[in-house]
Amino acid sequence: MSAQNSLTGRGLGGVGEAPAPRRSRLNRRLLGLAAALLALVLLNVAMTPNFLQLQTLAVNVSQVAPVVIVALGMTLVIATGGVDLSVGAVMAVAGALAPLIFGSGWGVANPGLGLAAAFVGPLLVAAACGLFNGSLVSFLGVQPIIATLILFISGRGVALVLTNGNLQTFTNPSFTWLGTGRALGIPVMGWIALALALVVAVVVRKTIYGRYLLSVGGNERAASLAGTPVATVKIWTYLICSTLAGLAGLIVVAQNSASDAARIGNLMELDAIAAAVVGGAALSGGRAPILGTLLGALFIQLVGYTLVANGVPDEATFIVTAAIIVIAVWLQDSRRRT
Amino acid sequence: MAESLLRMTGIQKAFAGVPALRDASLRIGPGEVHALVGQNGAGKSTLIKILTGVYRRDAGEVLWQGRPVDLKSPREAQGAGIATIYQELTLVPQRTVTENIVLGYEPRKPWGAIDWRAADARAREVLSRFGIELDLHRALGSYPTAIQQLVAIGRAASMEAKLLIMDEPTSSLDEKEVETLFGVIRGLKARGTSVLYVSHFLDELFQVCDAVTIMRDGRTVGETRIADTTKLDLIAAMLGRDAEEIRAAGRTEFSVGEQRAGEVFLEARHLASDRRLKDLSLEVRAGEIVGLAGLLGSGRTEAARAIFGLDRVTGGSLKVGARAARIRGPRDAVAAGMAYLSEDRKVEGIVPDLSVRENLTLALLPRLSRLGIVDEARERRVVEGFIKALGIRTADMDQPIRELSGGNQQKVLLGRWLALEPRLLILDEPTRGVDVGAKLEIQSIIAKHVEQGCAVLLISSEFEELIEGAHNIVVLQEGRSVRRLSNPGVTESRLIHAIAEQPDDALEAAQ
Amino acid sequence: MTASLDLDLRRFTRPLGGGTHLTVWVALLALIVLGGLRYDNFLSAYNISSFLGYNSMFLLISVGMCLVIMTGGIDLSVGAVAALASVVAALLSPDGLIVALPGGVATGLLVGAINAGLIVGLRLPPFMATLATMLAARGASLVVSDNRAVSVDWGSDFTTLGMNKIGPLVPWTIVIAALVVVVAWYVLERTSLGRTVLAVGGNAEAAHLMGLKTGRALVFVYLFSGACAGLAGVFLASGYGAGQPLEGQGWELAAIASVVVGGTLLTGGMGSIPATVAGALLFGLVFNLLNFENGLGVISLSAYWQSVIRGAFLLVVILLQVRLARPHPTKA
Amino acid sequence: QTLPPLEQKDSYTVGFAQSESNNPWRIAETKSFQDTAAQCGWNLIVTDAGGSAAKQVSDVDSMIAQGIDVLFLPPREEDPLIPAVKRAAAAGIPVFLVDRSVNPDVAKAGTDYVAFLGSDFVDQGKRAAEYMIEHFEGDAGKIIELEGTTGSSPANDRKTGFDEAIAGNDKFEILESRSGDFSRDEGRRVMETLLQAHPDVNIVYAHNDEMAIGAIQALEAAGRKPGEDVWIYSIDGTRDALQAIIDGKLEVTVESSPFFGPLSCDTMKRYAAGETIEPWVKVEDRIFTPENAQENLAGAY
Ligand SMILES: Nc1ncnc2c1ncn2[C@@H]1O[C@H](COP(=O)(O)OP(=O)(O)OP(=O)(O)O)[C@@H](O)[C@H]1O
Ligand SMILES: Nc1ncnc2c1ncn2[C@@H]1O[C@H](COP(=O)(O)OP(=O)(O)OP(=O)(O)O)[C@@H](O)[C@H]1O
Ligand SMILES: O[C@@H]1[C@@H](O)[C@H](O)OC[C@H]1O
Ligand SMILES: [Mg+2]
Ligand SMILES: [Mg+2]
Repeated sequence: MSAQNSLTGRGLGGVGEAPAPRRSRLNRRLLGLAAALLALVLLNVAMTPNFLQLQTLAVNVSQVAPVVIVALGMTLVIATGGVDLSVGAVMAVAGALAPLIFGSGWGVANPGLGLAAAFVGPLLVAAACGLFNGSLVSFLGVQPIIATLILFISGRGVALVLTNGNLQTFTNPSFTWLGTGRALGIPVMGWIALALALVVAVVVRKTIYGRYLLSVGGNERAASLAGTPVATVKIWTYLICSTLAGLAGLIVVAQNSASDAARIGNLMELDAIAAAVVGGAALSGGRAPILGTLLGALFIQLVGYTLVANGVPDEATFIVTAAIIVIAVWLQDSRRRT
Repeated sequence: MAESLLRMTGIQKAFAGVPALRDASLRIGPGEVHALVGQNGAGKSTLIKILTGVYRRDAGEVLWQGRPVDLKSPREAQGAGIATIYQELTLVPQRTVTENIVLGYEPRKPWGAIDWRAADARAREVLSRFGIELDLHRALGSYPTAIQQLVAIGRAASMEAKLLIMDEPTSSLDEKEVETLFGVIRGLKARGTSVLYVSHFLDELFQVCDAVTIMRDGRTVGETRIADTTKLDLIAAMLGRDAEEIRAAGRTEFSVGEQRAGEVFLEARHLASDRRLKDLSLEVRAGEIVGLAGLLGSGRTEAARAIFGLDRVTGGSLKVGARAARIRGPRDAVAAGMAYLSEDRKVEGIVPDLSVRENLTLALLPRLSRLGIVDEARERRVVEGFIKALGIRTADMDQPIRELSGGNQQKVLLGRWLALEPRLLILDEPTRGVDVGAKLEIQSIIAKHVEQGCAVLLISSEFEELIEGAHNIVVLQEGRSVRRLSNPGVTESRLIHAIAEQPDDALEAAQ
Repeated sequence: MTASLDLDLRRFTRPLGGGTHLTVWVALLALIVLGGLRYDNFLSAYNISSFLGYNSMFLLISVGMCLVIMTGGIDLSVGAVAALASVVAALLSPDGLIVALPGGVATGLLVGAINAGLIVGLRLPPFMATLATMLAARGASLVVSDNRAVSVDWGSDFTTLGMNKIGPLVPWTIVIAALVVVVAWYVLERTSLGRTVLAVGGNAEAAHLMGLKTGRALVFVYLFSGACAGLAGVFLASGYGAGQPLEGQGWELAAIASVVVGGTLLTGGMGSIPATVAGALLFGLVFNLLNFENGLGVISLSAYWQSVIRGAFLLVVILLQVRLARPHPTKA
Repeated sequence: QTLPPLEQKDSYTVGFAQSESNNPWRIAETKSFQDTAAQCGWNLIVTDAGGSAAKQVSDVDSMIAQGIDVLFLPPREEDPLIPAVKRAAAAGIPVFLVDRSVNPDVAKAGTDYVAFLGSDFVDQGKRAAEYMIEHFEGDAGKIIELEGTTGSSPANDRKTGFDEAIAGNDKFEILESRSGDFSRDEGRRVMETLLQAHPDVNIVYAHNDEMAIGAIQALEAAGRKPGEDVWIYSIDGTRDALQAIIDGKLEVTVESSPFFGPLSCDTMKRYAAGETIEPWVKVEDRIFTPENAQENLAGAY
């Protein structure tokens, strides 16, 4: 234990030998989560019929991908000490817009452009939602849960107004590919989610934005005094979160070949928060364990899959999920007494 | 000595495998004022927290009034008659002054409801012992650190304890308040209360303490009657050095050489802010240390905040580098070449969960990154350098800063600003809570930067530091700069006089 | 001069929750005046009493939530707990109010105790702990009710609680809710326990080091919130004739919004019960007003527009608060 | 207690207290009332309870306060809406229950409310089962049942009707029955998972068309052939479902019509004219099969 020595043998201003970097607390937590995930997989192998099939993987990936994408953004927001309740509503808005765009007269006349616009347009609108949330939080100092509650309440209403409340169904193979296409046997959106997770993880670790993010969440006043552009960082964070939610909305719509403004993204905020927190994020801010979020989402997904696949009744599913959340959060708890 | 009130022996404690206490002991007699000294990180606060049930000890024995005890929480400790003022302010900033004083011991009406009238009366009485009067219904957090510290002391002192523990109670107090505090301590002693007193101001110990325990690297390395020792011996024991070696060093590492000051870097004229600053005029030159002196609440911190763009400037003018500057916030200030080490380390300084490295480079980040990517290799080199240069005691640069002792946190924060190579360094109580050794180091680092042409605005409650360190001292009263004293030639009595004289006379003199 | 004026104003507004919480009262009053002027029968006894009856449930959970939030926590389980308690109360209703009422409240207390155990005992973050109990309570209510609404016994006296009024104007439920509000206010303002609640929210570590019984305060708020939700569930069963396992979805957010619009900070340490009451009534009133507006037939607002308007309304209240309640914006 | 009379006049203030607007069926129902309003002389007040029975009662209260002449109420649940029915009656407002009814032990047609207009959810489930029993060609039917929103009455009733109809029939076995929440997305997800666990499934019974479509998507994604190796039976009669029947992916959908506007207008006029209304004004639900899907496609919603 070189760490032990490092506290001794130092005179006035002495430094002593540089000890090996310690395994951080976060890593221990991640290992715990990974172990739990592995245990769950093994349990399924033993218990669940036909578990070891590529199709099982594909099903789980397709079900978890939108949650992962939203949870990535949510993790960033949580890292600032905030929370974004509006993600589900933003999904609905983006999801409602896409078919409106490529299904419009113009979109049908210019399929290529229409398709492009059906991606970009909704994402821009989603970004604008993030800008709105972020501005309320950072310029007006509104508490995040309330600031984002506004769009949580009215965002879905906007989506419903846009579609006049109708379920919009469509056939557009190029768009649907986003939700149903596969590469190497795995749904395309799974690859998208994975790629995004990597990008976000690198952003958090390596970029100045990532560092600012953690300092803003860790101690906003100190960060601000050190010249961190607090407002900008927060606005970008909400913007990123909303844009990712918009993307998830597009994916869900593509998956279903239908956009149901009343339903898309329902309760997504809770799923995303749960994934982030099970993954090790602290709601008080200052931590952004992206890999943890990924594992957390996978874990929750697999729990759900296990219960459904083994015929646990719906009512019991609620209770079992509750128990698992408790155990998962408890196991990785770092606040136990010293 | 008569039978001990408290006896701790063989105490050990490790955090995540890293030992903080290896073999600590402590013995306090009844009615004794006992000092506990040691370098930053020696384990003083940890020992206190073990005694009061904040942490559980790994090994060792605690005898309280002759009986072995195992206090499990601060509340149990209080129940046993131990009241504590912890090093980090432990009050509730959102709640009122009265509440913070009576919380947990509220006076009741016959039917059990809190008697707020009586509570206010008690609070007023407690505060009056320190000669301060506050709006009892204002949120405590709206008062400066020093006031909060006094409230914390007042609260603890009013608890009728057998042992009162004070972990660096004077770190943010001015001389006057320190005097008052000593009065209170003597009063307690006279009533038979023991006091455990932790401080880095060794001079203080000789004024009030009866005995002293010295700690080094988690061990108790000595215990003696205060009358049998000298400051030099204490320092030597704390550092584990020879007394002669220490004698070579001066009182402070500052010494005002002949003024080689360069051009004026900062010039404030009749500056006023929306806080408490009313009329501040001063100039700071490159290579010069300008001290700000004043009583508690005279607006020194506010002066720094206004200059750094933290408070809204409502009047007057500010020139930076000979040009009129509009500083709208810390970012502007940093861009203009300024750095500000604030007085409240915990609230405005450290980002607790981030590592020493990340804390140290927080302000420097833009310069360490290209296209938004942080050059970590370079970052590590920079941090390595500062850990060495400042003698920061940390397991490694990736240790969360919250796990460092207070003095070492302070050094990291100083490093944060020095790394910027600022042209003006604003230091608000830079050596608060820092041990003698580290203090000298910090002072010498500052001195070195000044030699290299850095301008420094130094706020300090320690006269010694100002007198020996500053080329010029600007005296503040009630938010106005009333006098400017130049070194050499400033003496403690002149300074005290300038600080305390009637505002009207002072203003006249300043005209 | 201004100082003394300030002081007088403060004294005057204190019973309403103090100056910073005043916005919500102003908004509430403004809406009532608007409704009274614009719509016939808006201020009729019928509308007032049914408004109060329905909103007594939200008042209860908002007040419970307020105490929880003051500690810096959150209770997401309230809606599901109300549903569970309504089912339990409905099942007990043949034995009369005297059994069903305590039964429902005890159900709430039980979940509150579990919350407290998870948060204080196992040290889980309140958000996750109560998210779990929200799921569990929902599952339990479905199990207990066998997946469907449970009819109350209309023959027993159980429904009198939810359906009877004192005179034409005052439902019993609002009287009880008001009593609970007063109790909460008293505990908060006049007892050591209440002050500890605020201290924990302000700085939990400091409160612990100050030797306060922080655990007890936390246990109390979650029990209280659970009991409030349980009582709301009893009101639900008694006032609507059935235990409803699926009711209460989104109630937690409504309660949080009421608390926050009342000026309480989610970070804990301060807040006001009277202002929370105003916040809860304010949100209820918006629904009521929208129904009346639709009745005017000038514009028929679709359900979707209604939710857009509700969000916009929340925005307006928040903007007002930002402008009025924070006269001294200071940086950093 | 007698029913409040309704005078004959040109224009009525009419309340329609919708229970929720989170699915196409509900939206079509509301629209049907709005479309009927002008021609029937209604000044229509619509509220939306957002899925909360208690809020629905409170909405009815605010309509009573506004002095409506007639109330059309699709009670979200059987028991919780009884107070609303009783209070409207007490205020002298005739109540017509639409598409769902209330607990007959507590409130009765002819005394508490005028009549119930609607179809029979139990019967819908039964008819889907009967069609399946008649047409299924395999030897053994292994069924996955996708239930509606847990605890909702259409979910409970459609399950009851279906399960009762196949009880005692050895040919059919329900492998698994779980909620898909009446939604396409959830229906698809549940089906995806159940399909992995029960690859031998050859029948899906969905409580509504949205879930049936979700199931079709799940089957296709897994390389199965709905309509060939898995037979799907459903309820509602939406446009997408009729199209799926035409495409050979869906066997049948039992109609559950949301178009209550005209029937309501008609019944109200009859009542105002003094007629005694039968307690249950039955909606004759059609059944859409490959034989008639094409011709009904144009009129579907
Ligand atoms: N909670 C903790 N987790 C990990 N390490 C800790 C913790 N608290 C203290 N330490 C370590 O224990 C050692 C002793 O710290 P302590 O705070 O007792 O020192 P101190 O003598 O009070 O110093 P100072 O004079 O700076 O206050 C330090 O090395 C510190 O880093
Ligand atoms: N004795 C006192 N009574 C009431 N308020 C006081 C007192 N002393 C200071 N204050 C408050 O302190 C604030 C100004 O203090 P400020 O921080 O400027 O003092 P300072 O000179 O920087 O002292 P410090 O060394 O403590 O930082 C004002 O808001 C004022 O209300
Ligand atoms: O058919 C269903 C309808 O009866 C129910 O009320 O809502 C969902 C619909 O699909
Ligand atoms: Mg210490
Ligand atoms: Mg100061």
